[in-house]
Amino acid sequence: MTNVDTLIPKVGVITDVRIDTPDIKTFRVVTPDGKKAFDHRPGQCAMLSIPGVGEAMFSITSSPTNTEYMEFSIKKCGCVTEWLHSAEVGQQITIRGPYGKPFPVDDEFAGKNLLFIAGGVGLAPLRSVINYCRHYRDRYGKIDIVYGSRSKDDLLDYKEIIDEWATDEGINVHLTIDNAQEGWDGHVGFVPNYVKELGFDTDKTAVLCGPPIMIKFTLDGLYALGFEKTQIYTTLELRMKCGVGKCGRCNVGAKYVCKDGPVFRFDELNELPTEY
Amino acid sequence: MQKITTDALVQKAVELLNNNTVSYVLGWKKGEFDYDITPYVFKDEKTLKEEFIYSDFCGVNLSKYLVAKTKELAGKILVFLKPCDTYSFNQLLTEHRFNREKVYAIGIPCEGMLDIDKIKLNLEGISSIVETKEGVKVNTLDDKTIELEKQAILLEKCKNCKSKKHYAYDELLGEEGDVLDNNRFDEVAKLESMTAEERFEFWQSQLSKCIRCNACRDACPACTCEKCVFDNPNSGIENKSPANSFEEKLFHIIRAFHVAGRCTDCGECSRACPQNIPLHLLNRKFIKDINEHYGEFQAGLEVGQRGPLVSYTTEDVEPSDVFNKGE
Amino acid sequence: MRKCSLSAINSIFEEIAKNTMLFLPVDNKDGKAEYKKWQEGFLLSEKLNTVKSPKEFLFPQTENLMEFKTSGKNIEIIDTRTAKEDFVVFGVRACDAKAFDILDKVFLTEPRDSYYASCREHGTIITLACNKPSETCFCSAFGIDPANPMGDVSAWKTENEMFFEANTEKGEKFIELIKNLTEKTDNKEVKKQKEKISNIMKKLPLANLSTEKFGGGKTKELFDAPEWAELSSTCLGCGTCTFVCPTCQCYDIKDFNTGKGVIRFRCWDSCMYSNFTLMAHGNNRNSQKERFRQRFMHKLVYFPENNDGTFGCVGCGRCLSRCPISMNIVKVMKKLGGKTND
Amino acid sequence: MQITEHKPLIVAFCCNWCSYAGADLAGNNRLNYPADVKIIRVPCSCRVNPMFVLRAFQKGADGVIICGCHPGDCHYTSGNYYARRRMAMLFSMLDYLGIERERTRVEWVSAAEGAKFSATMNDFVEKVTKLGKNKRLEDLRCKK
Repeated sequence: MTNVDTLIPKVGVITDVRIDTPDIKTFRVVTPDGKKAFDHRPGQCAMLSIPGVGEAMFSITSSPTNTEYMEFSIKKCGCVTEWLHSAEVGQQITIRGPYGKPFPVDDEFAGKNLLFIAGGVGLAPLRSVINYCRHYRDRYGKIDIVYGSRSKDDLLDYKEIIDEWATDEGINVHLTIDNAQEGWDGHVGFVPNYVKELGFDTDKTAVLCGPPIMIKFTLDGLYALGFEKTQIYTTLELRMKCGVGKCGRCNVGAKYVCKDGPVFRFDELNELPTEY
Repeated sequence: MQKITTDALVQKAVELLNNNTVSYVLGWKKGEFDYDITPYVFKDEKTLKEEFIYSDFCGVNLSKYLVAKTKELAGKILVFLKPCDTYSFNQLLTEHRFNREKVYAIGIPCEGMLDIDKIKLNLEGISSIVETKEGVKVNTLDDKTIELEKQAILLEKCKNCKSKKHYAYDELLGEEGDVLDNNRFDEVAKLESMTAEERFEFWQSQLSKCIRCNACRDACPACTCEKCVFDNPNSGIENKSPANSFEEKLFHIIRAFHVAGRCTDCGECSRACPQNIPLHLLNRKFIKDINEHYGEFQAGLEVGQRGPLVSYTTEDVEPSDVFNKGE
Repeated sequence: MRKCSLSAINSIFEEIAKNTMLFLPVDNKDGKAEYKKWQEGFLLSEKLNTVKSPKEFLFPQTENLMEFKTSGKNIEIIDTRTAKEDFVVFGVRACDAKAFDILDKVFLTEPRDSYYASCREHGTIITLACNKPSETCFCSAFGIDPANPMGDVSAWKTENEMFFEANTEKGEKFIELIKNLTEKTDNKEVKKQKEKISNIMKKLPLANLSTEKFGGGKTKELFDAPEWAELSSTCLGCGTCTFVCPTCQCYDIKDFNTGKGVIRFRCWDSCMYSNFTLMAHGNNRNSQKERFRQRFMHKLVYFPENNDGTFGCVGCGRCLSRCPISMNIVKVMKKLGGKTND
Repeated sequence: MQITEHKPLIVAFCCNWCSYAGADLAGNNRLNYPADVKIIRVPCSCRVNPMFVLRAFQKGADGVIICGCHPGDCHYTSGNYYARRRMAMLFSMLDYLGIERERTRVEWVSAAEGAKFSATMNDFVEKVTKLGKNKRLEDLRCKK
């Protein structure tokens, strides 16, 4: 049989491992002949697996405009991620995708001022969008990025943020860490409070990603600032096995996160039961 | 022995609810038909009076629910225990699985519970089942009446009832029964007397029916681990399917082994099995072996018993000798 | 329409089995019906239905997807899919035939599941009308008529004869195959039989089960209903209902290390299991109440919402007779559906 | 058809303190035992979970033998007493399921009994060889 099946992956090779934080590494993956495994849109995910260990869904951190390779920022927290963290350059894994609905970068985001708010490893899925927007800079208005983590060492992509994002024209980067620490002269405090302090205008489309508790309080903050539900997007994560809405576990109400998500607008989420 | 009525149990439960001795009643609730009875936690007099039932189809052992319910619910729980349920009750207490203070146990007599599968064996379309002195009268949808003798339609676990005596209760309703002479090990002995070949064939055909639904484990009052080894991805044997005959055997051997010395032989595993695998014959094999080699032992006779597989004597039989008895 | 006498049915089985694998319900040692591969001497079971549903012909409980060979840092992916053999399943009831349509909606929508699709392609389904629906039957609530089963060929059994009618191209082929063993006939006898069946249907205790309160768009009303807590309060969390269900299709994908390679297989999974949605950092359905609710909301609300109102239940009654504690979809529907009637 | 003698695979769980040392001694004294015996060292015979035995069969073992200190000599005082009961129960159960009883064995071998270790293994391998391949407790997926 020559027909393809989405469950059958391709071989991927880890060509670079970057240590971002004590528990997050960024892996660069290409096919064995050095190409990008498949095209994707910002916010989409891929299934990575190690035979005998397991398969798991990860958001693709690199921008679609990067045509050479894909990157995945992965936090160590389970079997698959632990194994990946011990992997070396040259290690082969399997990869299939892309899965999910991307961020509406070409329609709803077009021409808008954008506000990205991320906490911890929550920056991983947003990095893809941010870099996409930077690539097509003229299609978007002002961009604000609020990013926070536990400490300076836990900030993901710190170098890229400081050297590239912060130096771009029309992009404001606001970094914060939870507790004061030596060698840090930036803002100290939790992301939700920082967002309130910064007090953004409501002429923006906001994109949120981070731990549930951060999302909850940041949302309250944004509502207080006058943001509407239709202006705010987030991306969800649940246990997935197939990636195509058939294995039946990642649904929230009648929506499957793998197929109808992971990107949701808050007015859509509001219609769903709170089972995520 | 006089049969205890649903009304008598409801009356008692209502009385204890109303005088605040208990806040909840763990019992059995009527179903759609006469036989599909569900365990249920009653909270008020009205539901008790309308929906509580104690009939020949109350085979479910309620003891295991106490583990979850005593944690979940704030007040004291009244539980109705049939004689064989009291063994499980004690065994759970031995293993410190629930707080005795939170439970008010009432022992109730049991005349042996019926197996709807056996009733349905030769007839389909039941409109009602009426208990009679000798057994049941089944009325069918096509307006026939069929009488069945009790002995033929008893649950597997009740066919060889070990005891009508209660070993734990705060209060007893009805008359106390006795420990019964039984021949529950006959089937095990019969299997033992077969050749290895025959035994293999027997178990291969039985276990191949397994659909790995875990009902045997989940219904078992001895299986109360917070995280079962079969659900633990790090155990190396977490496997959700009976992928082949090895997986079937592995699951059932380990399941039985994990409750060996703690199994009270309540028979819930076989009752719960949707595929009618005689799982109790695995558990009984362990009980029989324990009795023969380490002295008679009945789990759940009293709280605090030390199980035979967590103790030893220096004179124990050698593993090579367990095979050689009587041959 | 064609017919044959009941005494000739075995020669029909023989004829089919000559060409393809034939599966049909036969009585097993426990006195229950079970699908088995036909061989000389096997008789079609008289029972209403099998304990396990025929979904395993299209969606086996365990199915190898692929294999991996690893050496050093390298991985080789081996596509182990092979061409399936043709097979015939005889005696599928109307409810189970409808369940195949429901499975189709899941597995055959894009991206198509090639494993399922290839089983579906190679299987011919011969349905058989239910002459004696039972008290646990409630297929009519989901618009299924046990007197008019679908599938590739529909069959009816009367006292002395068996009637066949093709519904699809595959069915025509089947009729062609047994042409010499059957004769042409009109549908008079079948009509009579259908009437008999519908008379029984009207008298069934669950004949009036209502689906009115369920369907797409009912999430908000039903999700937070207080009844879920008491309905699920004694659920054991086993997988019996899901595994005997003809429409439950959730699966898990797992790896098995053989020591010489890795087999990736999929197997039935159950939303009732505590580890169904367990992730490294938590579980979004933490208690049995949530898992229980998921199963029934999926069948009664989510599935119809995504599939033009088709319910994810066919009323076969298997969960009614197999649940160790007799909790089932009928009790759920009555409890939740009756709520607003009070 | 040429009949080649079946070479069985034997898994021996040996306790660290007695039997493993016994095996060592057998080696030092150049006492032979078949190379088909694969030794897995465990801290005590009671470390052997019934699952280990079954997993050994799954992964292709034709026989499983558990060796520990003589009763009374356990490094941890009583480990082997527990193992004795457990393995007696497990092996009896395997026998009950129709698995040939000669495929499983428990033997007490002290650190000084190199000769006994070698003799035991020779005897065990011989018996298992006679039985042929393990068919009743095999996992075909592992045999490809």
